[in-house]
Amino acid sequence: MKREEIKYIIESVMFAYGEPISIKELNYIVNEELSSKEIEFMLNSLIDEYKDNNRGIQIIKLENKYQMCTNKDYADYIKKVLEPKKKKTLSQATLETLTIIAYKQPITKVEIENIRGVKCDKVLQTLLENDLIIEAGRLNKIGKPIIYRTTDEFLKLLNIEKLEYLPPIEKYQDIEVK
Amino acid sequence: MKREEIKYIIESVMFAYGEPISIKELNYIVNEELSSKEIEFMLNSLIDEYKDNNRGIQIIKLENKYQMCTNKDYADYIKKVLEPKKKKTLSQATLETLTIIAYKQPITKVEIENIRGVKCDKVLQTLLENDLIIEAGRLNKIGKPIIYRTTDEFLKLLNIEKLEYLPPIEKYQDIEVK
Amino acid sequence: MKYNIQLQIYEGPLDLLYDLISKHKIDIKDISIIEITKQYLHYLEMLDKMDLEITSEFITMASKLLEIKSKYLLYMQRDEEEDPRLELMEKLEEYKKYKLASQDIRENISYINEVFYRNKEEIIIDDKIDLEEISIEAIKNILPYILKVKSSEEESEKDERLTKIVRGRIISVEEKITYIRDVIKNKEEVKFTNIIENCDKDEIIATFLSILELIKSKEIIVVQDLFFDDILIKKSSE
Repeated sequence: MKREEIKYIIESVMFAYGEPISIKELNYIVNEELSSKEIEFMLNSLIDEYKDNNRGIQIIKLENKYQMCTNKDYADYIKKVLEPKKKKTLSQATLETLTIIAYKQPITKVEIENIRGVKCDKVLQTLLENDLIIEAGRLNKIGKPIIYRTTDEFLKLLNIEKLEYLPPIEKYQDIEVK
Repeated sequence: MKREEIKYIIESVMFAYGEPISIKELNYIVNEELSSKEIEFMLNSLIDEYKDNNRGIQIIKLENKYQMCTNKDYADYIKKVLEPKKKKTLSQATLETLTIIAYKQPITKVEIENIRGVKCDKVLQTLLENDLIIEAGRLNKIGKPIIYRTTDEFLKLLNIEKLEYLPPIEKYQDIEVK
Repeated sequence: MKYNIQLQIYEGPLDLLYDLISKHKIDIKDISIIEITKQYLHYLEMLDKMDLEITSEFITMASKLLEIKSKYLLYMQRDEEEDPRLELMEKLEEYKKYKLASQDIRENISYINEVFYRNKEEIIIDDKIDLEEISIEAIKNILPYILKVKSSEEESEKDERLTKIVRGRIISVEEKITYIRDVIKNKEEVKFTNIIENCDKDEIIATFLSILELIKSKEIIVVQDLFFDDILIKKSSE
Protein backbone atom coordinates (compact mmCIF):
# COMPACT_ATOMS: atom_id res chain seq x y z
CA MET A 1 0.00 0.00 0.00
CA LYS A 2 1.34 3.39 -0.96
CA ARG A 3 1.49 6.17 1.59
CA GLU A 4 -0.81 8.42 -0.42
CA GLU A 5 -3.36 5.65 -0.52
CA ILE A 6 -3.37 5.32 3.26
CA LYS A 7 -3.99 9.04 3.53
CA TYR A 8 -6.98 8.84 1.24
CA ILE A 9 -8.42 5.76 2.87
CA ILE A 10 -8.38 7.74 6.11
CA GLU A 11 -10.07 10.59 4.27
CA SER A 12 -12.87 8.41 2.94
CA VAL A 13 -13.48 6.70 6.28
CA MET A 14 -13.62 9.98 8.19
CA PHE A 15 -15.98 11.45 5.61
CA ALA A 16 -18.41 8.55 5.70
CA TYR A 17 -18.27 7.92 9.43
CA GLY A 18 -18.66 11.55 10.47
CA GLU A 19 -18.12 10.85 14.17
CA PRO A 20 -14.91 11.29 16.13
CA ILE A 21 -12.49 8.42 15.59
CA SER A 22 -9.21 7.43 17.24
CA ILE A 23 -5.82 6.59 15.71
CA LYS A 24 -6.16 3.09 17.04
CA GLU A 25 -9.45 2.60 15.27
CA LEU A 26 -8.12 4.04 12.04
CA ASN A 27 -5.17 1.68 12.35
CA TYR A 28 -7.50 -1.28 12.63
CA ILE A 29 -9.51 -0.13 9.61
CA VAL A 30 -6.62 0.70 7.30
CA ASN A 31 -4.15 -2.03 8.02
CA GLU A 32 -3.36 -3.70 11.27
CA GLU A 33 0.14 -4.50 10.22
CA LEU A 34 1.10 -0.86 10.11
CA SER A 35 2.13 0.88 13.29
CA SER A 36 -0.03 3.47 15.00
CA LYS A 37 2.80 5.91 14.49
CA GLU A 38 2.57 5.49 10.76
CA ILE A 39 -1.20 6.07 10.73
CA GLU A 40 -0.76 9.12 12.92
CA PHE A 41 1.84 10.44 10.52
CA MET A 42 -0.43 10.07 7.52
CA LEU A 43 -3.38 11.56 9.37
CA ASN A 44 -1.27 14.56 10.35
CA SER A 45 -0.15 15.02 6.81
CA LEU A 46 -3.83 15.07 5.75
CA ILE A 47 -4.66 17.56 8.51
CA ASP A 48 -1.81 19.83 7.42
CA GLU A 49 -2.81 19.62 3.79
CA TYR A 50 -6.31 20.79 4.67
CA LYS A 51 -5.01 23.50 6.96
CA ASP A 52 -2.24 24.88 4.78
CA ASN A 53 -4.54 25.40 1.83
CA ASN A 54 -7.37 26.68 4.02
CA ARG A 55 -9.61 24.09 2.42
CA GLY A 56 -13.35 23.80 2.91
CA ILE A 57 -12.94 20.63 4.96
CA GLN A 58 -10.80 20.50 8.10
CA ILE A 59 -9.99 17.84 10.67
CA ILE A 60 -10.14 18.77 14.33
CA LYS A 61 -8.80 16.90 17.33
CA LEU A 62 -11.08 16.32 20.29
CA GLU A 63 -9.42 14.64 23.26
CA ASN A 64 -7.70 11.73 21.55
CA LYS A 65 -10.10 11.50 18.66
CA TYR A 66 -10.31 13.17 15.30
CA GLN A 67 -13.31 14.44 13.38
CA MET A 68 -13.92 15.95 9.96
CA CYS A 69 -15.74 19.26 9.89
CA THR A 70 -16.14 22.38 7.76
CA ASN A 71 -13.72 25.28 7.84
CA LYS A 72 -15.11 27.97 10.12
CA ASP A 73 -13.95 30.70 7.73
CA TYR A 74 -16.74 29.62 5.42
CA ALA A 75 -19.45 29.45 8.07
CA ASP A 76 -21.51 32.23 6.53
CA TYR A 77 -21.84 30.35 3.24
CA ILE A 78 -22.78 27.15 4.97
CA LYS A 79 -25.49 28.88 6.96
CA LYS A 80 -26.97 29.98 3.66
CA VAL A 81 -27.16 26.45 2.30
CA LEU A 82 -28.47 24.82 5.42
CA GLU A 83 -31.39 27.21 5.55
CA PRO A 84 -34.13 24.60 5.30
CA LYS A 85 -36.98 24.78 2.83
CA LYS A 86 -39.35 22.97 5.09
CA LYS A 87 -38.76 24.22 8.59
CA LYS A 88 -39.13 21.90 11.51
CA THR A 89 -39.73 22.92 15.06
CA LEU A 90 -37.58 21.44 17.78
CA SER A 91 -40.64 19.70 19.18
CA GLN A 92 -41.34 17.91 15.90
CA ALA A 93 -37.75 16.80 15.50
CA THR A 94 -37.69 15.72 19.14
CA LEU A 95 -40.85 13.69 18.83
CA GLU A 96 -39.56 11.93 15.72
CA THR A 97 -36.25 11.06 17.32
CA LEU A 98 -37.86 10.03 20.58
CA THR A 99 -40.28 7.73 18.79
CA ILE A 100 -37.46 6.02 16.93
CA ILE A 101 -35.52 5.50 20.15
CA ALA A 102 -38.62 4.25 21.96
CA TYR A 103 -39.28 1.53 19.42
CA LYS A 104 -35.77 0.60 18.41
CA GLN A 105 -33.89 0.89 21.68
CA PRO A 106 -31.09 0.24 22.40
CA ILE A 107 -29.98 2.33 19.45
CA THR A 108 -26.93 4.39 18.48
CA LYS A 109 -26.82 7.91 17.08
CA VAL A 110 -25.63 6.72 13.67
CA GLU A 111 -28.58 4.34 13.45
CA ILE A 112 -31.03 7.09 14.36
CA GLU A 113 -29.46 9.40 11.80
CA ASN A 114 -29.72 6.78 9.10
CA ILE A 115 -33.41 6.42 9.76
CA ARG A 116 -34.06 10.16 9.89
CA GLY A 117 -31.62 11.07 7.11
CA VAL A 118 -30.24 14.03 9.05
CA LYS A 119 -27.68 14.57 11.79
CA CYS A 120 -29.31 14.41 15.20
CA ASP A 121 -26.74 15.80 17.64
CA LYS A 122 -28.80 18.76 18.71
CA VAL A 123 -32.01 16.86 19.19
CA LEU A 124 -30.28 14.14 21.22
CA GLN A 125 -28.78 16.85 23.41
CA THR A 126 -32.24 18.28 24.08
CA LEU A 127 -33.66 14.86 24.86
CA LEU A 128 -30.83 14.14 27.29
CA GLU A 129 -31.25 17.50 29.01
CA ASN A 130 -34.93 16.83 29.50
CA ASP A 131 -34.22 13.37 30.93
CA LEU A 132 -36.33 11.72 28.26
CA ILE A 133 -33.45 9.49 27.16
CA ILE A 134 -30.25 8.27 28.79
CA GLU A 135 -26.92 7.06 27.61
CA ALA A 136 -27.17 3.37 28.41
CA GLY A 137 -23.63 2.23 27.71
CA ARG A 138 -21.48 1.85 24.67
CA LEU A 139 -21.29 -0.64 21.84
CA ASN A 140 -18.10 -2.58 21.57
CA LYS A 141 -17.30 -1.56 18.05
CA ILE A 142 -15.42 1.18 16.26
CA GLY A 143 -15.99 4.57 17.80
CA LYS A 144 -17.50 2.85 20.85
CA PRO A 145 -20.81 4.45 19.98
CA ILE A 146 -23.11 5.45 22.80
CA ILE A 147 -26.38 3.58 22.93
CA TYR A 148 -29.55 5.36 23.92
CA ARG A 149 -32.66 4.26 25.76
CA THR A 150 -35.79 6.05 26.88
CA THR A 151 -36.27 6.80 30.59
CA ASP A 152 -39.00 6.46 33.20
CA GLU A 153 -39.49 10.18 32.72
CA PHE A 154 -40.52 9.41 29.16
CA LEU A 155 -43.08 6.86 30.34
CA LYS A 156 -44.43 9.38 32.83
CA LEU A 157 -44.80 11.98 30.14
CA LEU A 158 -46.82 9.55 28.07
CA ASN A 159 -48.76 8.38 31.07
CA ILE A 160 -47.94 4.76 30.51
CA GLU A 161 -46.46 2.19 32.80
CA LYS A 162 -44.34 0.16 30.44
CA LEU A 163 -42.86 0.41 26.98
CA GLU A 164 -45.11 -2.46 25.93
CA TYR A 165 -48.05 -0.09 26.25
CA LEU A 166 -46.81 1.97 23.34
CA PRO A 167 -49.08 1.70 20.31
CA PRO A 168 -48.35 -1.67 18.69
CA ILE A 169 -46.32 -1.47 15.56
CA GLU A 170 -47.78 -4.51 13.81
CA LYS A 171 -50.80 -2.39 13.07
CA TYR A 172 -48.83 -0.51 10.49
CA GLN A 173 -48.31 -3.16 7.89
CA ASP A 174 -45.28 -1.56 6.37
CA ILE A 175 -43.29 -1.45 9.53
CA GLU A 176 -40.85 -3.94 10.82
CA VAL A 177 -38.89 -3.35 13.92
CA LYS A 178 -36.10 -5.65 14.79
CA MET B 1 -12.35 36.64 -3.78
CA LYS B 2 -9.53 34.43 -5.00
CA ARG B 3 -10.28 31.52 -7.26
CA GLU B 4 -8.87 29.01 -4.81
CA GLU B 5 -11.14 30.38 -2.15
CA ILE B 6 -14.22 29.84 -4.30
CA LYS B 7 -13.19 26.26 -4.83
CA TYR B 8 -12.89 25.65 -1.12
CA ILE B 9 -16.12 27.43 -0.29
CA ILE B 10 -17.79 25.01 -2.70
CA GLU B 11 -15.99 22.18 -0.93
CA SER B 12 -17.24 23.21 2.49
CA VAL B 13 -20.77 23.81 1.30
CA MET B 14 -21.02 20.43 -0.42
CA PHE B 15 -19.60 18.71 2.64
CA ALA B 16 -22.10 20.32 5.00
CA TYR B 17 -25.08 19.99 2.69
CA GLY B 18 -24.57 16.33 1.91
CA GLU B 19 -27.34 16.18 -0.67
CA PRO B 20 -27.22 16.79 -4.43
CA ILE B 21 -26.84 20.49 -5.26
CA SER B 22 -26.98 22.40 -8.56
CA ILE B 23 -24.57 24.95 -10.03
CA LYS B 24 -27.29 27.54 -9.76
CA GLU B 25 -27.67 26.93 -6.03
CA LEU B 26 -23.90 27.01 -5.53
CA ASN B 27 -23.77 30.24 -7.47
CA TYR B 28 -26.37 31.77 -5.21
CA ILE B 29 -24.52 30.64 -2.10
CA VAL B 30 -20.99 31.56 -3.09
CA ASN B 31 -21.45 34.85 -4.83
CA GLU B 32 -24.27 36.01 -6.99
CA GLU B 33 -22.08 38.39 -8.88
CA LEU B 34 -20.05 35.60 -10.40
CA SER B 35 -21.30 33.82 -13.48
CA SER B 36 -22.55 30.25 -13.43
CA LYS B 37 -19.78 29.40 -15.86
CA GLU B 38 -17.19 30.51 -13.35
CA ILE B 39 -18.73 28.42 -10.57
CA GLU B 40 -18.91 25.44 -12.89
CA PHE B 41 -15.26 25.89 -13.78
CA MET B 42 -14.18 25.92 -10.13
CA LEU B 43 -16.36 22.97 -9.29
CA ASN B 44 -14.90 21.00 -12.17
CA SER B 45 -11.42 21.84 -11.03
CA LEU B 46 -12.31 20.49 -7.58
CA ILE B 47 -13.82 17.34 -9.11
CA ASP B 48 -10.66 16.77 -11.18
CA GLU B 49 -8.43 17.33 -8.19
CA TYR B 50 -10.29 14.61 -6.28
CA LYS B 51 -10.33 12.28 -9.22
CA ASP B 52 -6.74 12.70 -10.39
CA ASN B 53 -5.35 11.90 -6.97
CA ASN B 54 -7.87 9.12 -6.37
CA ARG B 55 -8.76 10.83 -3.13
CA GLY B 56 -11.06 9.41 -0.46
CA ILE B 57 -13.74 11.94 -1.27
CA GLN B 58 -15.22 12.24 -4.74
CA ILE B 59 -17.97 14.32 -6.33
CA ILE B 60 -20.52 12.60 -8.56
CA LYS B 61 -22.75 14.24 -11.10
CA LEU B 62 -26.41 13.33 -11.35
CA GLU B 63 -28.22 15.09 -14.19
CA ASN B 64 -27.58 18.72 -13.34
CA LYS B 65 -26.72 18.21 -9.70
CA TYR B 66 -23.58 17.31 -7.83
CA GLN B 67 -23.07 15.34 -4.64
CA MET B 68 -20.09 14.55 -2.45
CA CYS B 69 -19.50 10.88 -1.71
CA THR B 70 -16.74 8.43 -0.90
CA ASN B 71 -14.43 6.85 -3.45
CA LYS B 72 -15.72 3.39 -4.23
CA ASP B 73 -12.17 2.03 -4.33
CA TYR B 74 -12.12 2.38 -0.56
CA ALA B 75 -15.54 0.83 0.06
CA ASP B 76 -14.08 -2.21 1.80
CA TYR B 77 -12.43 -0.06 4.44
CA ILE B 78 -15.54 1.98 5.08
CA LYS B 79 -17.59 -1.17 5.44
CA LYS B 80 -15.49 -2.01 8.47
CA VAL B 81 -17.11 0.96 10.22
CA LEU B 82 -20.47 1.35 8.51
CA GLU B 83 -23.06 -1.07 7.25
CA PRO B 84 -23.62 -0.44 3.55
CA LYS B 85 -27.21 0.32 2.74
CA LYS B 86 -28.60 -2.62 0.88
CA LYS B 87 -30.84 -1.66 -1.93
CA LYS B 88 -34.05 -3.43 -2.32
CA THR B 89 -34.48 -6.03 -5.01
CA LEU B 90 -37.29 -4.88 -7.22
CA SER B 91 -40.08 -7.15 -8.35
CA GLN B 92 -40.74 -7.61 -12.05
CA ALA B 93 -43.84 -5.40 -11.90
CA THR B 94 -41.96 -2.64 -10.11
CA LEU B 95 -39.06 -2.85 -12.51
CA GLU B 96 -41.29 -2.73 -15.60
CA THR B 97 -43.11 0.31 -14.30
CA LEU B 98 -39.85 2.03 -13.40
CA THR B 99 -38.50 1.33 -16.88
CA ILE B 100 -41.57 2.81 -18.55
CA ILE B 101 -41.31 5.94 -16.39
CA ALA B 102 -37.58 6.25 -17.07
CA TYR B 103 -38.08 6.23 -20.83
CA LYS B 104 -41.36 8.07 -21.16
CA GLN B 105 -41.17 10.68 -18.44
CA PRO B 106 -43.04 12.85 -17.71
CA ILE B 107 -45.82 10.28 -17.71
CA THR B 108 -49.18 9.77 -16.00
CA LYS B 109 -50.51 6.67 -14.30
CA VAL B 110 -53.06 6.05 -17.04
CA GLU B 111 -50.36 6.11 -19.70
CA ILE B 112 -48.29 3.59 -17.74
CA GLU B 113 -51.31 1.36 -17.25
CA ASN B 114 -52.05 1.49 -20.96
CA ILE B 115 -48.63 0.13 -21.76
CA ARG B 116 -48.64 -2.53 -19.04
CA GLY B 117 -52.28 -3.49 -19.35
CA VAL B 118 -52.73 -3.63 -15.56
CA LYS B 119 -53.38 -1.27 -12.67
CA CYS B 120 -50.22 0.22 -11.22
CA ASP B 121 -51.27 2.01 -8.01
CA LYS B 122 -49.46 -0.28 -5.63
CA VAL B 123 -46.28 -0.41 -7.70
CA LEU B 124 -46.20 3.39 -7.99
CA GLN B 125 -46.54 3.58 -4.21
CA THR B 126 -43.53 1.31 -3.77
CA LEU B 127 -41.48 3.38 -6.20
CA LEU B 128 -42.45 6.62 -4.47
CA GLU B 129 -41.61 5.23 -1.04
CA ASN B 130 -38.21 4.19 -2.28
CA ASP B 131 -37.55 7.63 -3.75
CA LEU B 132 -37.05 6.14 -7.20
CA ILE B 133 -39.76 8.33 -8.68
CA ILE B 134 -41.44 11.59 -7.67
CA GLU B 135 -44.71 13.28 -8.39
CA ALA B 136 -43.57 16.08 -10.67
CA GLY B 137 -46.73 18.13 -10.92
CA ARG B 138 -50.06 17.63 -12.63
CA LEU B 139 -51.21 17.71 -16.22
CA ASN B 140 -53.50 20.55 -17.09
CA LYS B 141 -56.31 18.39 -18.38
CA ILE B 142 -59.43 16.74 -17.03
CA GLY B 143 -58.81 15.11 -13.68
CA LYS B 144 -55.48 16.95 -13.38
CA PRO B 145 -53.55 13.67 -13.44
CA ILE B 146 -50.27 13.48 -11.54
CA ILE B 147 -47.17 13.16 -13.68
CA TYR B 148 -44.23 11.04 -12.61
CA ARG B 149 -40.50 11.34 -13.14
CA THR B 150 -37.51 9.31 -12.02
CA THR B 151 -35.18 10.75 -9.35
CA ASP B 152 -31.46 11.07 -8.66
CA GLU B 153 -31.88 7.98 -6.51
CA PHE B 154 -32.80 6.08 -9.69
CA LEU B 155 -29.61 7.25 -11.40
CA LYS B 156 -27.61 6.16 -8.38
CA LEU B 157 -29.28 2.75 -8.45
CA LEU B 158 -28.08 2.29 -12.01
CA ASN B 159 -24.76 3.98 -11.46
CA ILE B 160 -25.33 6.37 -14.34
CA GLU B 161 -24.94 10.11 -14.53
CA LYS B 162 -27.79 11.01 -16.84
CA LEU B 163 -30.95 9.51 -18.25
CA GLU B 164 -29.44 9.81 -21.71
CA TYR B 165 -27.04 7.05 -20.76
CA LEU B 166 -29.85 4.52 -20.74
CA PRO B 167 -29.70 2.40 -23.89
CA PRO B 168 -32.01 3.95 -26.52
CA ILE B 169 -35.43 2.33 -26.40
CA GLU B 170 -35.42 1.79 -30.17
CA LYS B 171 -32.73 -0.79 -29.52
CA TYR B 172 -35.41 -3.13 -28.24
CA GLN B 173 -37.76 -2.59 -31.15
CA ASP B 174 -36.23 -5.11 -33.49
CA ILE B 175 -35.02 -7.70 -31.06
CA GLU B 176 -36.56 -11.06 -31.84
CA VAL B 177 -38.58 -12.34 -28.95
CA LYS B 178 -36.71 -15.18 -27.37
CA MET C 1 -54.88 -35.55 -3.81
CA LYS C 2 -53.89 -32.53 -5.80
CA TYR C 3 -50.49 -32.30 -7.37
CA ASN C 4 -48.58 -29.20 -6.69
CA ILE C 5 -48.41 -27.70 -10.13
CA GLN C 6 -46.11 -24.77 -10.52
CA LEU C 7 -48.19 -22.25 -12.35
CA GLN C 8 -46.42 -19.18 -13.53
CA ILE C 9 -47.98 -15.98 -12.32
CA TYR C 10 -48.13 -13.16 -14.83
CA GLU C 11 -48.08 -9.44 -14.23
CA GLY C 12 -51.08 -8.96 -16.45
CA PRO C 13 -52.71 -10.07 -19.70
CA LEU C 14 -49.99 -8.50 -21.84
CA ASP C 15 -47.30 -10.24 -19.84
CA LEU C 16 -49.09 -13.55 -20.41
CA LEU C 17 -49.56 -12.94 -24.14
CA TYR C 18 -45.95 -11.90 -24.45
CA ASP C 19 -44.82 -15.10 -22.79
CA LEU C 20 -47.03 -17.27 -25.03
CA ILE C 21 -45.61 -15.55 -28.07
CA SER C 22 -42.04 -16.00 -26.95
CA LYS C 23 -42.51 -19.62 -25.94
CA HIS C 24 -43.98 -20.52 -29.28
CA LYS C 25 -41.75 -18.26 -31.33
CA ILE C 26 -44.69 -16.49 -32.87
CA ASP C 27 -43.99 -13.31 -34.76
CA ILE C 28 -45.82 -10.38 -33.17
CA LYS C 29 -46.17 -8.82 -36.60
CA ASP C 30 -48.11 -11.81 -37.87
CA ILE C 31 -49.74 -13.17 -34.79
CA SER C 32 -51.80 -16.33 -35.12
CA ILE C 33 -54.84 -15.00 -33.37
CA ILE C 34 -56.61 -18.34 -33.29
CA GLU C 35 -53.72 -20.15 -31.69
CA ILE C 36 -52.92 -17.41 -29.21
CA THR C 37 -56.54 -17.09 -28.13
CA LYS C 38 -56.72 -20.83 -27.56
CA GLN C 39 -53.63 -20.83 -25.40
CA TYR C 40 -54.65 -17.73 -23.50
CA LEU C 41 -57.99 -19.26 -22.59
CA HIS C 42 -56.28 -22.50 -21.67
CA TYR C 43 -54.13 -20.64 -19.15
CA LEU C 44 -57.15 -18.94 -17.61
CA GLU C 45 -58.80 -22.34 -17.24
CA MET C 46 -55.79 -23.69 -15.40
CA LEU C 47 -55.88 -20.70 -13.08
CA ASP C 48 -59.49 -21.45 -12.42
CA LYS C 49 -58.72 -25.07 -11.59
CA MET C 50 -56.04 -23.94 -9.20
CA ASP C 51 -58.61 -21.78 -7.49
CA LEU C 52 -56.68 -18.65 -8.16
CA GLU C 53 -58.80 -15.65 -8.66
CA ILE C 54 -58.59 -14.25 -12.15
CA THR C 55 -58.58 -10.48 -12.22
CA SER C 56 -60.87 -8.48 -14.43
CA GLU C 57 -57.98 -7.41 -16.62
CA PHE C 58 -57.39 -10.99 -17.71
CA ILE C 59 -61.05 -11.48 -18.48
CA THR C 60 -61.32 -8.25 -20.44
CA MET C 61 -58.41 -9.36 -22.56
CA ALA C 62 -60.02 -12.77 -23.12
CA SER C 63 -63.16 -11.20 -24.52
CA LYS C 64 -61.08 -8.84 -26.60
CA LEU C 65 -59.15 -11.75 -28.07
CA LEU C 66 -62.37 -13.55 -28.96
CA GLU C 67 -63.66 -10.41 -30.60
CA ILE C 68 -60.49 -9.97 -32.63
CA LYS C 69 -60.60 -13.63 -33.55
CA SER C 70 -64.12 -13.45 -34.97
CA LYS C 71 -63.39 -10.21 -36.80
CA TYR C 72 -60.27 -11.78 -38.19
CA LEU C 73 -62.14 -14.72 -39.65
CA LEU C 74 -64.35 -12.27 -41.52
CA TYR C 75 -61.38 -10.19 -42.53
CA MET C 76 -59.73 -13.24 -44.12
CA GLN C 77 -62.63 -13.57 -46.52
CA ARG C 78 -62.93 -9.94 -47.48
CA ASP C 79 -59.78 -7.97 -47.81
CA GLU C 80 -60.43 -4.29 -47.80
CA GLU C 81 -60.81 -3.64 -44.06
CA GLU C 82 -58.03 -2.94 -41.62
CA ASP C 83 -56.45 -5.98 -40.05
CA PRO C 84 -58.31 -6.41 -36.72
CA ARG C 85 -55.14 -7.72 -35.11
CA LEU C 86 -53.34 -4.44 -35.64
CA GLU C 87 -54.15 -2.75 -32.34
CA LEU C 88 -53.17 -5.79 -30.29
CA MET C 89 -49.96 -6.24 -32.25
CA GLU C 90 -49.02 -2.62 -31.66
CA LYS C 91 -49.72 -2.92 -27.96
CA LEU C 92 -47.60 -6.03 -27.73
CA GLU C 93 -44.77 -4.39 -29.66
CA GLU C 94 -44.85 -1.46 -27.27
CA TYR C 95 -44.96 -3.72 -24.21
CA LYS C 96 -42.11 -5.81 -25.57
CA LYS C 97 -39.78 -2.82 -25.76
CA TYR C 98 -40.17 -1.97 -22.09
CA LYS C 99 -40.14 -5.57 -20.99
CA LEU C 100 -36.77 -6.09 -22.69
CA ALA C 101 -35.44 -2.74 -21.49
CA SER C 102 -36.40 -3.63 -17.93
CA GLN C 103 -34.34 -6.81 -18.18
CA ASP C 104 -31.29 -4.73 -19.08
CA ILE C 105 -32.02 -2.36 -16.25
CA ARG C 106 -32.28 -5.25 -13.81
CA GLU C 107 -28.83 -6.43 -14.84
CA ASN C 108 -27.34 -3.01 -14.39
CA ILE C 109 -28.72 -2.28 -10.96
CA SER C 110 -26.11 -2.20 -8.24
CA TYR C 111 -27.89 -3.62 -5.26
CA ILE C 112 -25.27 -2.82 -2.69
CA ASN C 113 -24.00 0.63 -2.18
CA GLU C 114 -20.28 0.94 -2.70
CA VAL C 115 -20.46 4.66 -2.22
CA PHE C 116 -21.25 6.42 1.02
CA TYR C 117 -22.76 9.84 1.59
CA ARG C 118 -23.11 12.19 4.50
CA ASN C 119 -26.27 13.12 6.31
CA LYS C 120 -27.19 16.74 6.32
CA GLU C 121 -27.15 18.84 9.46
CA GLU C 122 -30.65 19.40 10.81
CA ILE C 123 -31.62 23.03 11.17
CA ILE C 124 -34.42 23.76 13.54
CA ILE C 125 -36.30 27.02 13.78
CA ASP C 126 -36.78 27.34 17.54
CA ASP C 127 -34.82 26.43 20.64
CA LYS C 128 -37.47 25.12 22.95
CA ILE C 129 -39.34 21.89 23.09
CA ASP C 130 -42.91 21.78 24.13
CA LEU C 131 -43.32 18.66 26.22
CA GLU C 132 -47.06 18.88 25.79
CA GLU C 133 -46.58 17.94 22.16
CA ILE C 134 -45.22 14.57 23.17
CA SER C 135 -48.06 12.15 23.74
CA ILE C 136 -49.21 8.68 22.76
CA GLU C 137 -51.55 10.31 20.29
CA ALA C 138 -48.71 12.24 18.65
CA ILE C 139 -46.57 9.10 18.47
CA LYS C 140 -49.41 7.20 16.83
CA ASN C 141 -49.66 9.92 14.22
CA ILE C 142 -46.06 9.94 13.16
CA LEU C 143 -45.40 6.23 13.56
CA PRO C 144 -46.35 5.12 10.06
CA TYR C 145 -44.45 8.02 8.57
CA ILE C 146 -41.20 7.56 10.45
CA LEU C 147 -40.63 3.87 10.45
CA LYS C 148 -41.82 3.41 6.91
CA VAL C 149 -38.78 5.18 5.58
CA LYS C 150 -36.56 2.31 6.49
CA SER C 151 -38.46 -0.88 6.66
CA SER C 152 -41.28 -0.78 4.16
CA GLU C 153 -38.83 -1.74 1.48
CA GLU C 154 -38.53 -5.46 2.04
CA GLU C 155 -42.08 -5.69 3.26
CA SER C 156 -43.84 -4.16 0.32
CA GLU C 157 -42.29 -6.52 -2.13
CA LYS C 158 -43.36 -9.48 -0.08
CA ASP C 159 -46.83 -8.00 0.06
CA GLU C 160 -46.94 -7.66 -3.66
CA ARG C 161 -46.08 -11.29 -4.24
CA LEU C 162 -48.57 -12.47 -1.71
CA THR C 163 -51.42 -10.49 -3.15
CA LYS C 164 -50.55 -11.82 -6.53
CA ILE C 165 -50.81 -15.39 -5.41
CA VAL C 166 -53.70 -15.06 -3.04
CA ARG C 167 -55.40 -12.05 -4.56
CA GLY C 168 -57.64 -11.59 -1.63
CA ARG C 169 -57.79 -11.14 2.05
CA ILE C 170 -55.08 -12.94 3.91
CA ILE C 171 -56.43 -14.73 6.92
CA SER C 172 -53.91 -15.48 9.59
CA VAL C 173 -54.08 -18.44 11.88
CA GLU C 174 -53.27 -16.10 14.77
CA GLU C 175 -56.39 -14.13 14.04
CA LYS C 176 -58.49 -17.26 14.15
CA ILE C 177 -56.87 -18.48 17.37
CA THR C 178 -57.86 -15.24 19.05
CA TYR C 179 -61.33 -15.59 17.64
CA ILE C 180 -61.79 -19.13 18.95
CA ARG C 181 -60.42 -18.18 22.36
CA ASP C 182 -63.01 -15.44 22.50
CA VAL C 183 -65.82 -17.78 21.54
CA ILE C 184 -65.02 -20.47 24.12
CA LYS C 185 -64.43 -17.95 26.84
CA ASN C 186 -68.16 -17.50 27.15
CA LYS C 187 -69.38 -20.93 26.11
CA GLU C 188 -68.41 -24.34 27.39
CA GLU C 189 -68.48 -25.87 23.95
CA VAL C 190 -69.03 -24.89 20.37
CA LYS C 191 -69.58 -26.73 17.10
CA PHE C 192 -67.03 -26.43 14.33
CA THR C 193 -69.77 -25.73 11.77
CA ASN C 194 -70.91 -22.81 13.90
CA ILE C 195 -67.58 -21.07 13.94
CA ILE C 196 -67.13 -21.44 10.20
CA GLU C 197 -70.50 -20.05 9.28
CA ASN C 198 -70.18 -17.55 6.43
CA CYS C 199 -66.50 -18.38 6.03
CA ASP C 200 -64.88 -18.94 2.68
CA LYS C 201 -62.50 -21.79 2.03
CA ASP C 202 -59.35 -19.96 3.11
CA GLU C 203 -60.95 -18.98 6.37
CA ILE C 204 -62.11 -22.52 7.04
CA ILE C 205 -58.58 -23.78 6.51
CA ALA C 206 -57.20 -21.10 8.83
CA THR C 207 -59.82 -21.98 11.43
CA PHE C 208 -58.97 -25.65 11.23
CA LEU C 209 -55.24 -24.96 11.57
CA SER C 210 -55.87 -22.73 14.56
CA ILE C 211 -57.86 -25.52 16.22
CA LEU C 212 -54.90 -27.85 15.76
CA GLU C 213 -52.69 -25.18 17.36
CA LEU C 214 -55.05 -24.81 20.32
CA ILE C 215 -55.16 -28.58 20.82
CA LYS C 216 -51.40 -28.65 20.83
CA SER C 217 -51.23 -25.90 23.42
CA LYS C 218 -53.85 -27.84 25.41
CA GLU C 219 -56.29 -24.96 25.49
CA ILE C 220 -59.09 -26.96 23.97
CA ILE C 221 -60.13 -30.55 23.38
CA VAL C 222 -62.17 -31.75 20.45
CA VAL C 223 -64.70 -34.50 20.21
CA GLN C 224 -66.01 -36.14 17.06
CA ASP C 225 -68.35 -39.10 17.39
CA LEU C 226 -68.38 -40.39 13.85
CA PHE C 227 -66.38 -39.71 10.73
CA PHE C 228 -67.72 -36.58 9.01
CA ASP C 229 -69.71 -35.77 12.10
CA ASP C 230 -69.56 -32.22 13.38
CA ILE C 231 -66.54 -31.50 15.52
CA LEU C 232 -67.28 -30.32 19.02
CA ILE C 233 -64.78 -27.90 20.51
CA LYS C 234 -64.55 -27.77 24.29
CA LYS C 235 -62.57 -25.69 26.66
CA SER C 236 -59.82 -27.79 28.17
CA SER C 237 -60.22 -28.37 31.88
CA GLU C 238 -56.49 -28.21 32.56
